[in-house]
Amino acid sequence: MSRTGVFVCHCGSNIAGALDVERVAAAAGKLPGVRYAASYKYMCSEQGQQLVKDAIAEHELDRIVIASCSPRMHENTFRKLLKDTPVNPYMLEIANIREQCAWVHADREQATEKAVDLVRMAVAKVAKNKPLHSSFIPVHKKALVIGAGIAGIQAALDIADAGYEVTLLEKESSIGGHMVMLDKTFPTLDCSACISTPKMSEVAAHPNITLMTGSTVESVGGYVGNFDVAIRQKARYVNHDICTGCGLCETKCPAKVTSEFNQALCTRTAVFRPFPQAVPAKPVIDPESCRKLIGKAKCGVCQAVCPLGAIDFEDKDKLITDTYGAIVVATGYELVDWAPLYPEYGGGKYSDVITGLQYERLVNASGPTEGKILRPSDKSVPKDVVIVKCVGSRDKKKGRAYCSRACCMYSAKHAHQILEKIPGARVTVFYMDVRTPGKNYEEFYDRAREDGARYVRGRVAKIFRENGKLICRGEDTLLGRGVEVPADMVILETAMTPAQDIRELCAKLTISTDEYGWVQEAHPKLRPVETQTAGVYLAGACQGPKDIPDTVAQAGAAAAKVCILFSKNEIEGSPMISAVDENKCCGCSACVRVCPYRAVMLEEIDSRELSGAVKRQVARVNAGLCQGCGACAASCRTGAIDLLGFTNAQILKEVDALCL
Amino acid sequence: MSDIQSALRERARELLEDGKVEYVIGWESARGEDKTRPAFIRKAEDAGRLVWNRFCVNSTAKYLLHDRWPKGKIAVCARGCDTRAINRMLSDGQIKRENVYILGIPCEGVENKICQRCAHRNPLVYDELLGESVEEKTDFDRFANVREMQEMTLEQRRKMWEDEFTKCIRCYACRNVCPACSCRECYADQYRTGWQGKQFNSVENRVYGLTRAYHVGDRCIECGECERVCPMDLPIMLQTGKMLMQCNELFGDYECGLSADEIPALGTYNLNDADSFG
Amino acid sequence: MIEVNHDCTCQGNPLVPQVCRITDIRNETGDVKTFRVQSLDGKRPFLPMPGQLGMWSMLGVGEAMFSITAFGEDWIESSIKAVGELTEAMHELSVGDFVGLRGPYGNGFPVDALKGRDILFIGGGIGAAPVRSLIRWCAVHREQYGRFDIVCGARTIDDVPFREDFFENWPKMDNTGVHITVDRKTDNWNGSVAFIPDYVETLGLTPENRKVVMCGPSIMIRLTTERLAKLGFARGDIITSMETRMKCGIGKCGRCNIGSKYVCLDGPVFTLTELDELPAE
Amino acid sequence: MPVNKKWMPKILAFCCNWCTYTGADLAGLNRMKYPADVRVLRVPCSSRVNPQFVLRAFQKGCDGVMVCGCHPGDCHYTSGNYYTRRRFMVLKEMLEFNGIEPERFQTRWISGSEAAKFRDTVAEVSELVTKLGPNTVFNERRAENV
Amino acid sequence: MRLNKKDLNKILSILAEGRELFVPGQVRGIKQFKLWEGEAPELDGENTILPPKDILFPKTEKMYTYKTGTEAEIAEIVDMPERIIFGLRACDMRSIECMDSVFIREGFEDSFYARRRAKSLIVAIACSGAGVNCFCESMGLDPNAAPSADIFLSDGGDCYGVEANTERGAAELKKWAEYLTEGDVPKSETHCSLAPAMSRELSKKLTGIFDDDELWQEVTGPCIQCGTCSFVCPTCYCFDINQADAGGEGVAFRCWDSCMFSDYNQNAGGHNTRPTKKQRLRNRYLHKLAYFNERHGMELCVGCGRCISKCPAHLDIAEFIDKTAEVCHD
Repeated sequence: MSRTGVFVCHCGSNIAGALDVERVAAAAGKLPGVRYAASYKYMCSEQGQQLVKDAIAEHELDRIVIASCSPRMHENTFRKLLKDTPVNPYMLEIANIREQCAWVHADREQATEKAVDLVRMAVAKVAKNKPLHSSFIPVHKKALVIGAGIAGIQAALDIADAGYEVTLLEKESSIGGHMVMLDKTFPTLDCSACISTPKMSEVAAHPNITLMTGSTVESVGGYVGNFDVAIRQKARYVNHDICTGCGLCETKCPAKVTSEFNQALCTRTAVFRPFPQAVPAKPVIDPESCRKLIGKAKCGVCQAVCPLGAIDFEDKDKLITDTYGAIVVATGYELVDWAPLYPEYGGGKYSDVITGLQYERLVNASGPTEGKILRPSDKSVPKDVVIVKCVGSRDKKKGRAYCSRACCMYSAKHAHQILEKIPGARVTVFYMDVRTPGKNYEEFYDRAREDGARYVRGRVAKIFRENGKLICRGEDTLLGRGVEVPADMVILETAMTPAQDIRELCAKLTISTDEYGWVQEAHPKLRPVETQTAGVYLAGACQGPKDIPDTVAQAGAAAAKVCILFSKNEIEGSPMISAVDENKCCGCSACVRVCPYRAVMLEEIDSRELSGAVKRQVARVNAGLCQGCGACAASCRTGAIDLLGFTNAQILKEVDALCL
Repeated sequence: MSDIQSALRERARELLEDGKVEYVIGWESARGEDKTRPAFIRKAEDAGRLVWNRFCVNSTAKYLLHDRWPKGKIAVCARGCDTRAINRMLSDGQIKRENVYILGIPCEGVENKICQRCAHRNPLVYDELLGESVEEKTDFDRFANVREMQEMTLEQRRKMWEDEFTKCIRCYACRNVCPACSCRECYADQYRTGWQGKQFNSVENRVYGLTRAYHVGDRCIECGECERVCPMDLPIMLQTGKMLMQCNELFGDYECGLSADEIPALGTYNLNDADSFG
Repeated sequence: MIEVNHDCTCQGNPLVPQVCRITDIRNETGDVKTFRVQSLDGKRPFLPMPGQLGMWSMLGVGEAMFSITAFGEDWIESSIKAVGELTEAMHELSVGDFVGLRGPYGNGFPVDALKGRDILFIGGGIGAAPVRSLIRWCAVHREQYGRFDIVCGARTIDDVPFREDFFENWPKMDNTGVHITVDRKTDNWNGSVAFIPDYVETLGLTPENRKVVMCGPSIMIRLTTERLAKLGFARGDIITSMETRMKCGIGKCGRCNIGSKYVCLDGPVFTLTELDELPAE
Repeated sequence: MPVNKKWMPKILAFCCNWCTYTGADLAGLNRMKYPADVRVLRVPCSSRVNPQFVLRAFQKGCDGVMVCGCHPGDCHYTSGNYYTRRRFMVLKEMLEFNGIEPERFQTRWISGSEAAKFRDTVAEVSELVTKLGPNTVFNERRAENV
Repeated sequence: MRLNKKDLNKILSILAEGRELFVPGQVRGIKQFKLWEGEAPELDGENTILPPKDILFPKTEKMYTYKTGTEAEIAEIVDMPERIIFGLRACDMRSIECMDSVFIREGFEDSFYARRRAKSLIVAIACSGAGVNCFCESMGLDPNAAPSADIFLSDGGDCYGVEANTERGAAELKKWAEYLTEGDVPKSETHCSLAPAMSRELSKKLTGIFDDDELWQEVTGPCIQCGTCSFVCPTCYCFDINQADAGGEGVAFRCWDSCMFSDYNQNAGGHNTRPTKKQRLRNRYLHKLAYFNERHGMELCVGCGRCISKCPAHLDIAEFIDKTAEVCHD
């Protein structure tokens, strides 16, 4: 018979006060297989733990039951205790006779009887425990950061500074994301380029960071510590090793196409750098607009002009595969395409109705208008400007109920900039609410109003052109009457949405998104930068609308998580994972389907059967991915796959013990 | 019936002669002409033993599981229900389609009470169809017996199942004949783990009856073999029928064995499943 | 017919075991333990003939048949290798625990037929246990038998059971050769490293007036028999003890039949000629 | 069972470690009181509970069985309770079909913070099962079976 | 002696005093031996589907209770009520002879069976209607006589011919005295519908064809390895021993087992001596028709035809006998 030791804890008077601990210990003593039963005032104390060690030595115990508080409290304490005794830490069961017995039952007799039952269940279960040993998974100390906006840059820098190799991927031809498009940043109004370009150059120069622009994730396999990632780098048609970035080709290129970076306010050439301070500071050729690549004309001017022959029209996409220990998703946000959603605001036919980002490009010194606020239609200086907030946000009818969080602040910034740069300008802001949750945010909002911005509480119902003016008809809910404000230019603060291809990326990483497409964090409060797939972290606006301070904070947190993972050469996987008995498994893949982590796969094995040696399919558990939920064990009809620590035999014995 | 039989014999002889199949599983007449028995024809000249008449009640599909890794192809004479059984075993990954050569037989129903409730007389999957497809039968309620059982009061049902399970002699014929029961080692044989006691009493029988209903319930192809073979005439199809009816009501119309890559109802989920949990 | 003595049962019912106390447990090898038991009143549960079996019952887990490898004034012993759930559960027992025991069962070795003959004892792994019961019997009646050659084979030297018998007691017996061979060499062994079939051939034993008593895994028996046949041994001179599944132990439950013979009643000891008559299962 | 004591039902509750078990602990921390005839069996996720465990509990003499887990969508393992929902929606019907009073088998979603809901559920189920009386349908305790 | 059929009910109530009387009757559509509750037993028509085996050799028989822990002890379960089996036919009577030979006469005496057998009185009856699958005559039985039964009733139209073959039978007849009248009844002449070519020589030759793989493959092909034939067969006596543990104490019991189950010959350590259905069914047929004969001098098949009517794969031992007889004699 197994040699079990039962220890009943008084927990001061918490347990002893509510039930008869001596009787529980006595009853435990008579159970089959129990060789030693005792009770003590504080089992989790130093003396309590010593009592266990002595009993193990004296009675050659091979398994332990502690009747005390909840296992969620001290299971690890007692497991660590067993580490330096001959008993395996997993030959331990805890009977919860405090939170679920002593504290919740007034009748002392019934509480004692229940405690005896709970101890009997624990003893019956521990009899079937087997020694378990942790499995160790090697960790490749190399991180992959997807998306090189401020979030990706910050995370990559932090990880690289910690001494680990980082590969930073960016879909566009330059890093910087949306932040580098902005002019000033709230609430301190320091210039966006001044705080982001140094970081961008630091990234380009950092020995540990491999920067790959124009690259996306093709496929992700493997598991935490060992992700096998295939990356597709789009053809650049410019050899960046030879090119010095002189820009001669850009001046000669005949093709003109709208510039995505400048929010279609101006055009760019086929061979281009999105903006002057781009990193890497070398141009690429856009295959959809280059006349030679489309095959419309022979062109090739840039190749002829280039002094170093860096142009190469035969360039092909490259597929690079590598193994990474951790992945940080920092794919950022995009602005909603407001035109089809808001026909009442002109649906995009008025060129003077622009988005916040388009305004940022107008007011930016390196923008198409070198910083002068000129309205796109006739390049004149707008005197009357209307700013409309919550365009697409907080509006279930338009499909997004959430608040995009940062627009209240940057609309105040826009108002302040217009009033400062255009003397005598009149700015009207239509708002639902103004949310200023950060440090110095409220003061910034007050300053905007002191500068003369007129805040009207109400939603704009219609924008239409009338004798040269854009009339914004809305309602002033505070005064309770309609209002019409004529404007030369209207700025719509549109909603943030996740990047378009976020759902496929999440599918590749086996992480989930919410109904809008924001990446699902492991736990909103306790694990905001982790996902439910071990080894995949997230930072910045991909997880939900947020402003730059929060984004940078999250980027640092994600980097810290990666560094924790990389601090050890191998990860100790919990041993309470599933295991397959191969001669019982018939390969019906019921378990493969129910596993939330895709940790169980069918594998072909050689097997000796009655009809000789054959190949057959059996389930195989990947120790790295399995989180020990047990869905597979319950789905397996023949009990071939079982969850160690909660095996079928253990639970059956526990159920039987309850009813004796 | 007889032209199908001659076609059957003809094709079986040809297949065996040019060695395309290792053996043909069909029926041959047993003692007395009102009884047939599954036949395993290995030599071409024995093809004459194959018969097809209304006494061919045994399911031929499950014998594929007795030879899971055959050297060559195995030909199977398959009626509608047999092809559903083959689909069942294919979905469960227990046989490979390339190991099976299916001789489809359109069936007007054989001497088996399940045939009044058969909605798939024509084979659903076949390599050859021996005869024109027959008109399907649709004028019946698939769950008539289950609904009628539900009219009874709780007490009546309890008494009825009490008596039925007392009769069961645990011969496991229902398990060994069911195409959905394809485990290498049945849970009932693993008494070391302690799922199922070896005692023969009404409680252990009830545990066996309910557990097996639960194991095959969401994959049952309603071929009626379990009720046909039960020596004690237990209404086993009531249990799996009730499971299927529940799957139908809760998860949308549900029938098994219609394709080779089905996912059982309890092996998957839908975000807006019915939820009467508290 | 089969003479039957079953004095170790509860009031004579052959299927109901008697409670016995474990007085000593010895670790023979990593996975083999020898259990010594005594009935509650301190006496020997039964007097077994060499090669007979006892049905050991671990209450609450199950029953299994093990050969009685030795017996003394007031105890009997069996060696149990941990292969299944029951044997593993028994390996968790400690001195002073209780087990159920009934027996003796089986026909035992033909001690009379072996009288006056030279005997070659071959024990493969745990197969050494039944052979040991015969060797101990022959040691007591040493004068009735000729020369002894004791061969024991195991995976490694650490897997050789009954070490004090093999290394101290039996080499001291007169006219006795003890030969140990292992499958795999380990540094604490510099003797013979060979499989039993090859090793037996090298001993140069002649078949005249010699009987072979061999127990162990069936492949070992098959291969060794071929070699012995090459050396001229008649199949009738080779005696073995069958290792099949036995449930009731009294020839009723039908489980251990080979043809019409029941291993637990007509066996487990058979000569190879007797086995040849049975259908080759 | 001493004859003078009122008969107390034996109820087994399979509780998922991340939500319901935490809720039960929380009920303890807040010193809430509830009847003492429920015994909690901890499982990592409600999807670990095999319907055969419920049958086993009824067979061995439990008078009531509960399966509790996280609310759909909150599962620590993301999709565990979706399987629980399907398995036990069907088992509830099967038990009733086989003549077992449906109130004996309860299923609840109780999150880690719903301590009050745990207490009320236990009280409610305990009262329901006490009204139903001992489980004799399936129970191995009957003389001829043991 | 003679007994008027009208008085049968009175005889039954005499038999049922203080004893358990089993008569053929319907239980939810299955004709089997059931406790007599005053109704008229179904003596005619086909034989019962379940044999009377369950009365002498129950499906689950508790052997002993045990306690583990410090004061471990084992206590045999001994109480056995008096029993009467009424309405047995010749084939079932022969099956009881076979079981007596196994459990009582050969080697150890199985106390459980012996006690039950000693406390059971058997009243056999002449076979009134051979089923479509009956062949007891070709197994050397006379359907119209049961020499080893305590009391034998032969059918004389409106009355039964009553004769006692054993002293216990005679002692019992004394209680029936008031209903018995003098005179005897001619032996009835029922015959079997099947006559497979079973003979003592075939029994000897059967072991000879043990290695004829092709024959065995064909014969055992359709078998689905269930336990139906074993559990409806009156003479299958294989059993398994197991323990129902309830936390440190419990009951050890023996229960029916079938050699057709895959785990029947499963040794510890994974080796199975008869892994394929061919080996298992061959062993079953040969045990019934040859091996048993070598040890007990009679076949272990009484020709009742129950396995033929209930086999899911429609296998037929009578056809097997004919086929092997044909193979053996040439």
